[in-house]
Amino acid sequence: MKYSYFPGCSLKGTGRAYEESLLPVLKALGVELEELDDWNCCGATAYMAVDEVKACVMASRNLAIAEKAGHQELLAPCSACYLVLNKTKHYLHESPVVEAVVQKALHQANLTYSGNTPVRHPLDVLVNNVGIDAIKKRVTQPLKGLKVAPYYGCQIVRPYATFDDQYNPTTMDRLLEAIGCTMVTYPLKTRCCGGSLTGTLPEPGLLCAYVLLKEAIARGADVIATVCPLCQFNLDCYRDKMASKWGDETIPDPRNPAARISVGPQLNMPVVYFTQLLGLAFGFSEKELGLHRGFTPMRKPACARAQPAAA
Amino acid sequence: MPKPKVAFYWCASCGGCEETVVDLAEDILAVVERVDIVFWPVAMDFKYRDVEAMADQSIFATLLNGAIRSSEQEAMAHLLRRKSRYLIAYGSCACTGGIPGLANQFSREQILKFNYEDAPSVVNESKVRPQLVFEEAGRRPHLPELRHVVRSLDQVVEVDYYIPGCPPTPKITKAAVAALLDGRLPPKGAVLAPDIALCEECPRRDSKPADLSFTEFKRPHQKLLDPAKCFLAQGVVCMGPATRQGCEAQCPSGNMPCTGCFGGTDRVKDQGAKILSSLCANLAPKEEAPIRQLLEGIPDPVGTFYRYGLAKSLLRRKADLETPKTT
Amino acid sequence: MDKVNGNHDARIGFYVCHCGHNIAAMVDCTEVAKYVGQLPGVVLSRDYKYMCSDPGQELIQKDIKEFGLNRIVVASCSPLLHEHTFRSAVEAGGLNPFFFHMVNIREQDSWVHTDRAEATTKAKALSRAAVRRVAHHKALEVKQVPVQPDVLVVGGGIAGIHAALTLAKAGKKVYLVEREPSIGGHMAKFDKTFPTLDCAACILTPKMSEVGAHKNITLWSYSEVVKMDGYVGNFTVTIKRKPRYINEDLCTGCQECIANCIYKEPKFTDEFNEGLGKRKPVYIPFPQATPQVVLIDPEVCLNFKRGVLTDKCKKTCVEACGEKKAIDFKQKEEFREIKVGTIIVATGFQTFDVGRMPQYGYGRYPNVYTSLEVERLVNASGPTAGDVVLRDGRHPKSIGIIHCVGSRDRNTNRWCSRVCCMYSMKLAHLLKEHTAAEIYNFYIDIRAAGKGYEEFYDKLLEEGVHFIRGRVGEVTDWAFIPEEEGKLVIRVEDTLAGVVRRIPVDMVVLATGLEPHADAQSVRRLFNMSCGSEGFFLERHPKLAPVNTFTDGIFLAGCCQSPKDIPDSVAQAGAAAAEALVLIDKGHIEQEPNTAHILDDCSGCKSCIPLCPYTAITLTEDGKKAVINEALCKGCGTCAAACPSGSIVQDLFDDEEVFSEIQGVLAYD
Amino acid sequence: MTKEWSPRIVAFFCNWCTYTAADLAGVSRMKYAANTRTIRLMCSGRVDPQFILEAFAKGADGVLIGGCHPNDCHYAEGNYKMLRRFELLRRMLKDMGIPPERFRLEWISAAEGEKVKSVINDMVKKITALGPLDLPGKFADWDREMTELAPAVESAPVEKEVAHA
Repeated sequence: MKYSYFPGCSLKGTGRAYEESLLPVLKALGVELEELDDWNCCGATAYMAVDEVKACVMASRNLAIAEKAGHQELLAPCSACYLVLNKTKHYLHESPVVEAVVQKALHQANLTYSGNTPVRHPLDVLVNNVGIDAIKKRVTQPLKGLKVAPYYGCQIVRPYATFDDQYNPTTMDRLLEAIGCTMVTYPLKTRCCGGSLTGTLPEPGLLCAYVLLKEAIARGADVIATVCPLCQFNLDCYRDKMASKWGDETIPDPRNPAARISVGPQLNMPVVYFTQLLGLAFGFSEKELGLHRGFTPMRKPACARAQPAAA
Repeated sequence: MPKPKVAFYWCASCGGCEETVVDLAEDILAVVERVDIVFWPVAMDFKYRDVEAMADQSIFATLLNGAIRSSEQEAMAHLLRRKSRYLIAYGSCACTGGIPGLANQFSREQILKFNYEDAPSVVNESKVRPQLVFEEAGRRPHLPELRHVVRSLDQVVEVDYYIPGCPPTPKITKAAVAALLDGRLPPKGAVLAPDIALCEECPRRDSKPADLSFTEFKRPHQKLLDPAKCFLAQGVVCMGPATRQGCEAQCPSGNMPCTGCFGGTDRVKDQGAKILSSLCANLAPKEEAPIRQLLEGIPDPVGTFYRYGLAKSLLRRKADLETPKTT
Repeated sequence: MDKVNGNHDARIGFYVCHCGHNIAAMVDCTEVAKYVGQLPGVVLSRDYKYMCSDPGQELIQKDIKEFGLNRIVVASCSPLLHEHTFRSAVEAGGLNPFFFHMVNIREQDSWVHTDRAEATTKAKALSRAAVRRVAHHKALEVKQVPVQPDVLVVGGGIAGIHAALTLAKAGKKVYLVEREPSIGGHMAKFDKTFPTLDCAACILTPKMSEVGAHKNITLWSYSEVVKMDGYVGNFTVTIKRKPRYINEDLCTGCQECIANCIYKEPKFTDEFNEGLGKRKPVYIPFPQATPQVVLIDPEVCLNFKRGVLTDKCKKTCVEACGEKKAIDFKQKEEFREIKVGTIIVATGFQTFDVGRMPQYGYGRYPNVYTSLEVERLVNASGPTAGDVVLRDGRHPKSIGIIHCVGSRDRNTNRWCSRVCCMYSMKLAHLLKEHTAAEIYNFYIDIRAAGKGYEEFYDKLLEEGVHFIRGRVGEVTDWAFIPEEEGKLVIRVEDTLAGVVRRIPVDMVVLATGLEPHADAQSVRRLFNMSCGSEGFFLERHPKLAPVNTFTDGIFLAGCCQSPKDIPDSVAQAGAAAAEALVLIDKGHIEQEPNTAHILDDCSGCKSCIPLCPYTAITLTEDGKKAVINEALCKGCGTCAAACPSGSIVQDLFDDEEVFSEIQGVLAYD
Repeated sequence: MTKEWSPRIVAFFCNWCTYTAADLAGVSRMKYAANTRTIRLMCSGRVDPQFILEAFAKGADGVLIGGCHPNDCHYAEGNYKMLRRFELLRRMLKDMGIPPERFRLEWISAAEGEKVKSVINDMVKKITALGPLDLPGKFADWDREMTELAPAVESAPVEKEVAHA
């Protein structure tokens, strides 16, 4: 299995832990990646908001390069990249106008794009190409009893539900169950993390992120698993602000419904990439997986330290 | 009273039709007795000018065989039309273009190039082609010009009757001539052969099952043919159902399927379309892929369904060939 | 050797219809009339405002006499609509009705084109073709075929029941076939009916027992139609009777067997109660079931193992049945073949599968219910005897009813199911009555078009039921504020107030829409009908033939044709019955004379014989020629198209008619 | 053809599905190209290949056949019979220089008014791109090579010396 790989800016920056964990995990599963030569911004962030067509041009340059690279499908781990690249494909098929502009622009760069390179998400590839069973086989240290809140974010299922259910995605649940985790019921799987509001309108932005953490606590999760650098960032980086705002709110104690606990102390729950959890189960160290990079670093759970794990 | 004058002429054809006249054997004497053959190049020496000299309409009947594909043949067609009371298209080529009509799948250039340059048996470094006129020892002989399109006789001049067949059988020829001489004439334009398809007189008819559906097509050389069984029942294309009878089923009797030389019935505009319709409707499969696969057994539908009738078919000629410039 | 030669003594009259502006707006009718007027054979050419009107038809009749016309062409709407009208007019004018041809310049010209010049050119071409064609028309005779007086009604819901009773009362023999063990359909599950709130059982069960008792009705429940052959007036239908392991003739409905079943307590999912109740392996779907005959579920009965008889059970039921000997474990499915002249299809609908909208949490949150479940929950004869108790044992203090679940939604079904608004309000009323809970309706629009419907809506507003205009985004159990803890939260944009609301409730009711049965397609094929794009059976004409199908003699009633409320279903059932009666009482049907026949020139090549799906073509005894049995021929013309020697002629569509039409549409002006 | 050329398509529609669908398109006031000339037959099985060749020979730029979907034929199997003819006929037309785009078979059910519209528009688009077929015009061009000879014959042309007659 070989894929073109489009890291996008996040995985080289704030989200490098994602790349650091994704690469070894895929390698361990025999999935080869070939980073796109001379890739550029996917076109997300402000571009889409300012000028969609220009954003499409940016995106399609990457698609064109991928197509030129030949044979392979394009792997885009960052949710924003994944969405913009897919959206561009849709626009190119649906709107002759957009297509004309894009082709013209590409032509200037001696590139062409047929609009056919499939854009894939790691979750999709892991579940539908690698397969749960192959992953189970690779587990050396199952994360028995680790309670995980699966948080998918909005962009990989909206507006296009390409490989999972739009309202109740389950691919990550199935993956993490396969490596021994216990998934808590988490009704906010695809709710907004605050996006870039946290930067522009902190009030509502923070609230979005806080609600997600609070519900994970209420459901008794040990850790939140995410697939998106921005989600991870929003949930991970503002805990102090949240604590000062809502720290003394109380919720029912998940371990004892009769009692109530206050949210503040619980807020420092690790928020990690699902690939990091896979990595742990595959026996990689916290460091190899960039787990130390989180504001709330995650330690390898006791169950996973026991060597070697009984399958 | 003077005997009626009769003429035979030969255009683009193999000569088989002339053979039939000879095949009348002793019967030919009976004919010769009753008529006065005024023009028959294949058998006796005549010159064009002899025909030219004749009075218009002075020939009672001309049996013209062969398709029209050269200026000379065309000219003779007009000439004989003018000189004859009855002009009869004799044989498949004259009736419907015949085998030469298959040339309508190619342009004149393609034909000349192949025949004078590319054909395996040809040695012609200097790529000589026949010229319409050429100088030789002070003489300027003319050669007929090859037309772009092969035509049946009635596409060139008006025809009174049709005697089909490749060649027509002595039987229908005799019957036709007799009918003419005795003045028992059917309406103008009639085909002088029974207007019922061949199957009726085919000895194999009853061996065809009533629920036949095709699962394979084979060409006669690809299979050992049962001498008694309907060819269609053996998966071999037979034009009989779409072909006018009168040949006494000679091919089937010789263990060869009918190839359709007598042409379609009066009720049919396009013999090929009709046999295609009936064969295909009776295929076994229902999905595109298997249907296509089964139909690969008929590699050349045009050559199979229009072997004698292409020139006179609804489409006449391959549509995308370059159109002749007016000469 | 062109075989198509014109008929030179044709005296053709041509009429082009303005159809008010419908045609005239896009086609220059006077221009068309002028053009056709100068075509060979045309004696007279007129344009007229409404050809189908009486004056229009009289005009034709007058002209036939006055100008000695012997062929008529009318260019107007689709022949499927008015061909018959004009043929009758032509006949009334003293001509054979088939010396007529119709040109469709409305549905397939003026209504679908935007360039007047092009539309007019097209109208000319089509008219020119018709004029050429009609010259070849032959005088034909309409064949009359007797109609079998018996009727088959498929589906025993309220529509099927009403149709069957109507026909039975008219003295016709009716076969009523129902797939379920009892007739009654969805209506039997309802508690009350809107807007009058009279109890569904009270108005339905008398009709059900009347069906069971009526001497003219043969009721086959737990049975399915598996095959239909033939044509209007003469259908042959095969019906499969599934084994219920009870001899219907011997069972008295005493239900002793149920009482004495080896299972002391009911423990199997009760379909009739939407899984909210339990039943035994031997059971009767509901107290008023018709026929009053129990049945045994071989999947769970101890005497079977996964449907296969083992004879391992003590058979206490058999003892209980005693002398009646009604229980027959060896019963096999049976096939019955019946002959009927007409068929009424009333196969109903299925409710939308809420699993397709996971955002509403059905199955994930126990206190989310479908409307049909609630019908049983509030029903006095339901599993809880009318006590609205939630799956977690609580009684709801607040209830949210979400409208348009699986209706008016691009992602699921686009159509309005017509009944949900009203039954949601009915349930709101009943729930309030039963629980005194706060009730919220979440709606897109309130559709209360019907007698007394709007008034019912007003009544509910007065009762204090809340109405929030907005499509619900999700039903979730995450609490944003302590007040929401332990509740179901309905998140919705209130489009009147322009705010997003979170409304915590104890119980959610999903007003599921109506959709075609999963097997609608196979039923459609079975009866040779068409389906609309949404999958409901297609009526012949939306306005003028709403209960007819494209297959003569087969009629539609109830929700299989489109979502309907009870009054509409009953009305349509009556209409369908009336349509059937028309055919039966007339005693015969007239067959379009478009059958094929074989000429003497046939060579007996047999190519056509296997082509006929109706085995209408056979070989003469001497095997020399093929012959067509015109009684069996349906007039598709496939054989004519395939006859290699052109020896088969299809009347109304013979070669020279079609050829002249082809030449006509293509001839340059 | 003095005015600007646009394709002329002869359409053979079966009475039960495609013709009804075309009526539906009308009732729904859909708009599509005015290039088709529909001929109504009871079943696509009635479409005699002769009709198709005749249409081309008489000047059609394209021929469209509309029938019921597989398994939906009002006459059980007429549509299959057409499908089988179509497969070979299309190949034969190709051999005769008539490209496949000009000859089309579509399954259109009574409910698919939208499909009538899209199919016709699409076919018009494709055939417009191909340009005219115009067999009648071609026949005339082909036969022009004879025109000047016929009269010539009147004045005995054969006086000139002709090699091997």
